Amino acid sequence: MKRTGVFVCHCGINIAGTVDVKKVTKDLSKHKGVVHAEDYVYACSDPGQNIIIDAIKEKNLDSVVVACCSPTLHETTFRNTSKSAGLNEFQCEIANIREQCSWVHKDMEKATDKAIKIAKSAVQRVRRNEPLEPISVPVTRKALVIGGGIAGIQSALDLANTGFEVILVERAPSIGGHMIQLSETFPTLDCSQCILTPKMVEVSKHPKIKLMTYSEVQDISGYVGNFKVKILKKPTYVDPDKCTLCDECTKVCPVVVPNEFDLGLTGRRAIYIPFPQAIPATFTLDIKHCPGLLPIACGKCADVCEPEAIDYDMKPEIIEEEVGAIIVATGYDLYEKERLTEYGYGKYADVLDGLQFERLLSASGPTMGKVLRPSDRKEPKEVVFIQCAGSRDPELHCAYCSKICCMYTAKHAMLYKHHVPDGQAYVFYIDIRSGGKDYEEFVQRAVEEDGVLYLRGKVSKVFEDKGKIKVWGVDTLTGKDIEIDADMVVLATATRPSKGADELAKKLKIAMDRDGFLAEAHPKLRPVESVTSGMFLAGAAQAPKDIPEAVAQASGAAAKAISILSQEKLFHAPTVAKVNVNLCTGCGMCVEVCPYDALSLKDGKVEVNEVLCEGCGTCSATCLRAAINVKNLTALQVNEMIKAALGG
Amino acid sequence: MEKVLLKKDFPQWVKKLESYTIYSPQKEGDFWNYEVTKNSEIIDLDYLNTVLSPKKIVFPQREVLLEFSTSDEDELKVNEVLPEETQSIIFGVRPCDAKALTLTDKVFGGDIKDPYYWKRRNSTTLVGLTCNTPPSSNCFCISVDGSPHSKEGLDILMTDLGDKYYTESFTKKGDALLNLGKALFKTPTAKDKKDLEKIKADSKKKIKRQIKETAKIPPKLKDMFDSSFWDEESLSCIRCGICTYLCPTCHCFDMNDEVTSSSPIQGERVRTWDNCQFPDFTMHSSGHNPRPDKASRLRQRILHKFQYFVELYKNYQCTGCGRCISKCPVGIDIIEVLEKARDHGS
Amino acid sequence: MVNLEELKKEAAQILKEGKVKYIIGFQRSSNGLLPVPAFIKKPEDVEKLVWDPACVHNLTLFLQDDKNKKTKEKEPDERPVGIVVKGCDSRAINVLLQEEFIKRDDVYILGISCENTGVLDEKKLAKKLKGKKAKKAEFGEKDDFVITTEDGKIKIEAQEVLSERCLECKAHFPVIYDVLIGEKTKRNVEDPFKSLEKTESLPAEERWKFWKEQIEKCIRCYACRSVCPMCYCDECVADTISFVVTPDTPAEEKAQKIKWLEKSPVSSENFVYHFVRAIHLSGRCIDCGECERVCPLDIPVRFLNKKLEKEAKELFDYEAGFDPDKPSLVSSFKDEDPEDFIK
Amino acid sequence: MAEEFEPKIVAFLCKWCSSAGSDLAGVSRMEYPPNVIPITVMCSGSVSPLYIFSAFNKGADGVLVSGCHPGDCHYIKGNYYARRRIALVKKLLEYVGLEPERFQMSWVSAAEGVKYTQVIKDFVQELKPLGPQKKLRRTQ
Repeated sequence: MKRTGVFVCHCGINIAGTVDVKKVTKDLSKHKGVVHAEDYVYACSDPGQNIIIDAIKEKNLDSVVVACCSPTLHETTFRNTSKSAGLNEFQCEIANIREQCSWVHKDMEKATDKAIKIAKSAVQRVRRNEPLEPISVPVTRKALVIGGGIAGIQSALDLANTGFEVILVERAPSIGGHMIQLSETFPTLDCSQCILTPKMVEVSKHPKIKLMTYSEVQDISGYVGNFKVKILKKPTYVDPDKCTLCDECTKVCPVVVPNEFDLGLTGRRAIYIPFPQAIPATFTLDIKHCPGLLPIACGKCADVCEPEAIDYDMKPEIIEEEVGAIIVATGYDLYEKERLTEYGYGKYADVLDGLQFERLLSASGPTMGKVLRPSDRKEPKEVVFIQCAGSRDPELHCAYCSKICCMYTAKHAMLYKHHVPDGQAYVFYIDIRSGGKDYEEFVQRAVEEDGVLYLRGKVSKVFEDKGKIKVWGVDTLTGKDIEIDADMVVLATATRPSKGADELAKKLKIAMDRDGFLAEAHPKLRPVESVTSGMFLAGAAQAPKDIPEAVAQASGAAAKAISILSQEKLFHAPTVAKVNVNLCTGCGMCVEVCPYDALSLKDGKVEVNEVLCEGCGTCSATCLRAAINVKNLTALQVNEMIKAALGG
Repeated sequence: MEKVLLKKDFPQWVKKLESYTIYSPQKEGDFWNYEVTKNSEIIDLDYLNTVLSPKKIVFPQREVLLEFSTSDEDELKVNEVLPEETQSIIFGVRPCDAKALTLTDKVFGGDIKDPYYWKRRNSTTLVGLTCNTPPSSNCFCISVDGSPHSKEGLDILMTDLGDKYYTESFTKKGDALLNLGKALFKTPTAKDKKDLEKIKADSKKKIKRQIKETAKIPPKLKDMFDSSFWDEESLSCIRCGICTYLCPTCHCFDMNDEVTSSSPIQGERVRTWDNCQFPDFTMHSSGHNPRPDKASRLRQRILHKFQYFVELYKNYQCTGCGRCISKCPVGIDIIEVLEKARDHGS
Repeated sequence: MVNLEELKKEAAQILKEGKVKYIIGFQRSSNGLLPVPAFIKKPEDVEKLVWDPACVHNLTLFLQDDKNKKTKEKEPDERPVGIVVKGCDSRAINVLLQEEFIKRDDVYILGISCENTGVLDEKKLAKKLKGKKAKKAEFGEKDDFVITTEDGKIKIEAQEVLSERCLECKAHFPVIYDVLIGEKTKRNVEDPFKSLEKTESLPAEERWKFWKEQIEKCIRCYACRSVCPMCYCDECVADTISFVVTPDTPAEEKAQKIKWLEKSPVSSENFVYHFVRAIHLSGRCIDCGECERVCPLDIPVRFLNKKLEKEAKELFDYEAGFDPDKPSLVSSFKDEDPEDFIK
Repeated sequence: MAEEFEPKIVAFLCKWCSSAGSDLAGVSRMEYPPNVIPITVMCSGSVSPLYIFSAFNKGADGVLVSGCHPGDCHYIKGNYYARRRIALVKKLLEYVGLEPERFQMSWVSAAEGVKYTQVIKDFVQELKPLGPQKKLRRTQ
């Protein structure tokens, strides 16, 4: 029988106000195996902790229950307290009698009774706890960054500049992400390409960065400190070392397809370079649109390629790498056209999304920086900007706020006015969210200096009429109906997790939130960590965010990754699954359910890879013979806890 | 005391026994079992053998031996729970099952008497019924020193003579029952006696199954402990507990503390039937199991009944009711096993 | 029509060739209608093999004994065991393969098709014969059974005495086999869960009354578990009539044994036992009906398994024993699994 | 007047969502009836059917299993296995005639203190008219 000490915290009146802590202490002191029970006003205070330490030493306690606040708060505190008194830290358990009891009940008698049951249940559990030592694992000192947008670039550079090797994987032919498509950036209006391309070049030249464009992560196994990654390198059919960027190939290529970089506002050939500053600077043959790789099918590009850079026999390659940490920076995509038909998006050529408008504004864009309507290349004189197109609309679209749209719409309207000073910009908005350094001032500038007309309200109808796009709406501040004969409509379309992020999340075994963004481990305290240790999140993959936020999170993620890579060894929670080999029949059902591939069959019995195991216990509920249990929360312990919870 | 009771008067007699708790064979779906009789009219003595023998009434599958609890001052209180002494009658006891109780009597009697068993046993009156025709196709009482009209263990034996029961009482307990229905009982005529003799004689002839030369078996078994015979015979055994739980003579039990509350401690010490066919029956805490497989457990069942018990009590611990044969899921037939053992190696 | 001679020939052949260690089949019992398991080692003994409508047993149960024996032996005979299986039994083999309890090479499957009938229900037959004792049952010419009684032979329509599960059978011929005897006949099962209707349609309180009466009868002889080919656990979690303890088992592990239920055969404890058995057989039970047949107290335990079989089919489109390569019911899920019961 | 029946409920809460959600209810000082004793497990996927049978056997009037919303599981997919397993357990218990209200499952995220409060309130309300659960509890 164990010698358990129970410490009941008053938490001032937070607990003692509704729970009779004296009674809890008295009742627990009579519980089998409890040799010491004491209450104290603030157990987490220094004197409170000293009481625990003294009792452990004096009464020779081998296990401790602290009945106090939620274990998410002080479990570590009290485990360390126990440890400092010579106890194994896993011999300390918390009974949550504050959040789950005193704070939610008023009836003192009933709350006290409940607190007793909660505390007894913790005593029953700790009685069967075994002393555990954290599990240590060596670290592969290399990182993988998935996604070559600004966030991925920043993370990769931070890691590389600290001295760690980085593999940067990007599925498109060039890095740069969406930022490279932008014209100017708020609130400073500096040229997006001008500030991004130096970083892109740095990536391409960095000796510690292995850049893999046109590549995708195919499979991941392993665990924090020791991941094994399989990367699929898709063939570009162009040898970048030989390609001289002479551009002869595109002249003969017979195929024209919409240019992704300009969001379909221009076309490109099947062989192409995404944009002039692309990194790596090389052409890519888009096999999906190429008439065929056989010279009989077409072969024109190879015919004209003097350096013979084009190689139709290039094959997809699978490259295996080992890394210690992973940063996921898969970014965002705009809400699909098909899902936002009410604004004529995808139907009328002059209804554009934000990124298309960025291209129109860009000096390197399809109109060479002139704002012209795609339909007739005339300068639009009346432009309506509609905010929250698809955002903040839980009934029909996305419930969340896409966050960046208020600011970029102000920027769009402002830049439009700079290009077309005699034009009129209208902005329909629900409200303006301009939290951020110099952001509010920026919006004010758009209104005051550039005369952008902000209309608070929703647009009810958008339709084409005699070459104009009619926009009907209501100004909710004046209550007046508004009808605008616009030349162009720009939608601040909702941002969505980038396509394929869900599949990647499944491969990485990291969780997603209900909107499909990657889930952080804790919304406040662990915002750059994923739920899987060793994997970190950066940029808009986690939630919509603007460039400075993405960069900040990217550096944060890099710092987190560095904190792993700089270790000699890593420690892992030892509350992992344990197999009773006598009972195991090797049916493999637990192997199938394990979310972490931590279980495997060997000689007809299951083995636990303790480093991979996160201790979720799904195996134990699946096992028909109770042959597998999570240490310190075994079925036996739960059984005892149920008994205690029911007063038995 | 020997009397005759008209069948039509039988319910009236039962009515006069109201002060007793009365058990009788009752039909539950497709089978019969002894249950408390709620209505004297419905006692039907035209029944096939019950699934469980009346053993379950004097030696229930579960009984509380004592209660325990701790007080606030951590004092342990123990309270013996003896069965209530309710006078009861079991109607329709087959002679084999009655004989079986005389065997369990030996086990629970001896130097130390089991108070729980005897409280029930002494307050129970057994009213038997001659098996005019065998109640089971696997009856073999004759082969184990029994008979379909044996009075062993019975207080009263009734024999169906068509429209009346020939009623013989052998004990004071039996006489008491007859006296309660005094007016209903008549003195048997010479014809009644003659009919009785004929029916009893015929009843023996109707037993179709038998073990030949049973007496040769116990000495033979003595040398068969290490024989591979048991491996062969137990090949199809599935390790269930039917044969022993249904056996009227098996009497092994287990004791467990059933704790209903651990703080403060509260609970009961409970005795339940146990079963030598279950692997944990002989499992040592060390992990060693002297009877590790089904062969050794089948051997135990046979040796206990036909060697050890015979050596101890000069009786077979089997009364030929045939339950284990009829209900074995894989047709293991104790008659066959015994005969094979008898002829083994000769 | 199943030709028994074909079975005997095949059996003799594989024994002669030494392809199998021994053959588990059916043989006539010295007493009673039901044939009993036969373990045939010599080719000349194949004459003992029988096949008739009373071959109710699911012999795959005995693969447990074979496996246990093999694990104990130093140099076990690794040859397969020949085993005679019906359609339902063959699905048990698939589940055992799925759970890696056996390997495909461990068995040489002598599959027999039930064709248009199946096996009989002894109780139904007894009622039909009104007390006459049946000695032997044979397949008749036309979907009927020929029953030999004390008074001679009677023909009975198979449908009248077929066991309930055969009337609801989804695999009346083996789904996995090395040799198939008989034909893969076509047959329509209107409602594979018809027998459940009676209990399912009861109002909740009536249903409770029904089940309480049934489960209360249980004497915990564990015949239902013992006869089940899927209950191959060395130690059952539901209770500990068998402990898997070896001389090397540490004291700590012995102390970890959980008493989920008491040995007392009372309603509450019996329910835990039967619940655990039912839930652990969900997605694994192949409805051979043996548990119900062997119950000495006639508890309709099969219904509990059948109910979950039905739910598995209806909620998750899962059927046990058809595909050994699929993950089992509870070790898999679909994104669209129903959750209307969740708040 | 007889004292009102107070059902005893055991709630298996997953650590990351439902237990955190109940913590949030606490932090927000939401009030709900004290009939539930929470047992925090790592994941709803770790709740064995035995826990549920055992809780009823030991006298629970109601049992709740609560986990993360689909797609939201800290362990990626534990709650999907739970969903399937619990569905089967629920069907079985109802089949033998246990009142469906007695065994419930809910998805409560770490942000859903309000929902947790409501789940408990509703549960207690639904159990009160049923009275004590005697069907499966150990007879004493």
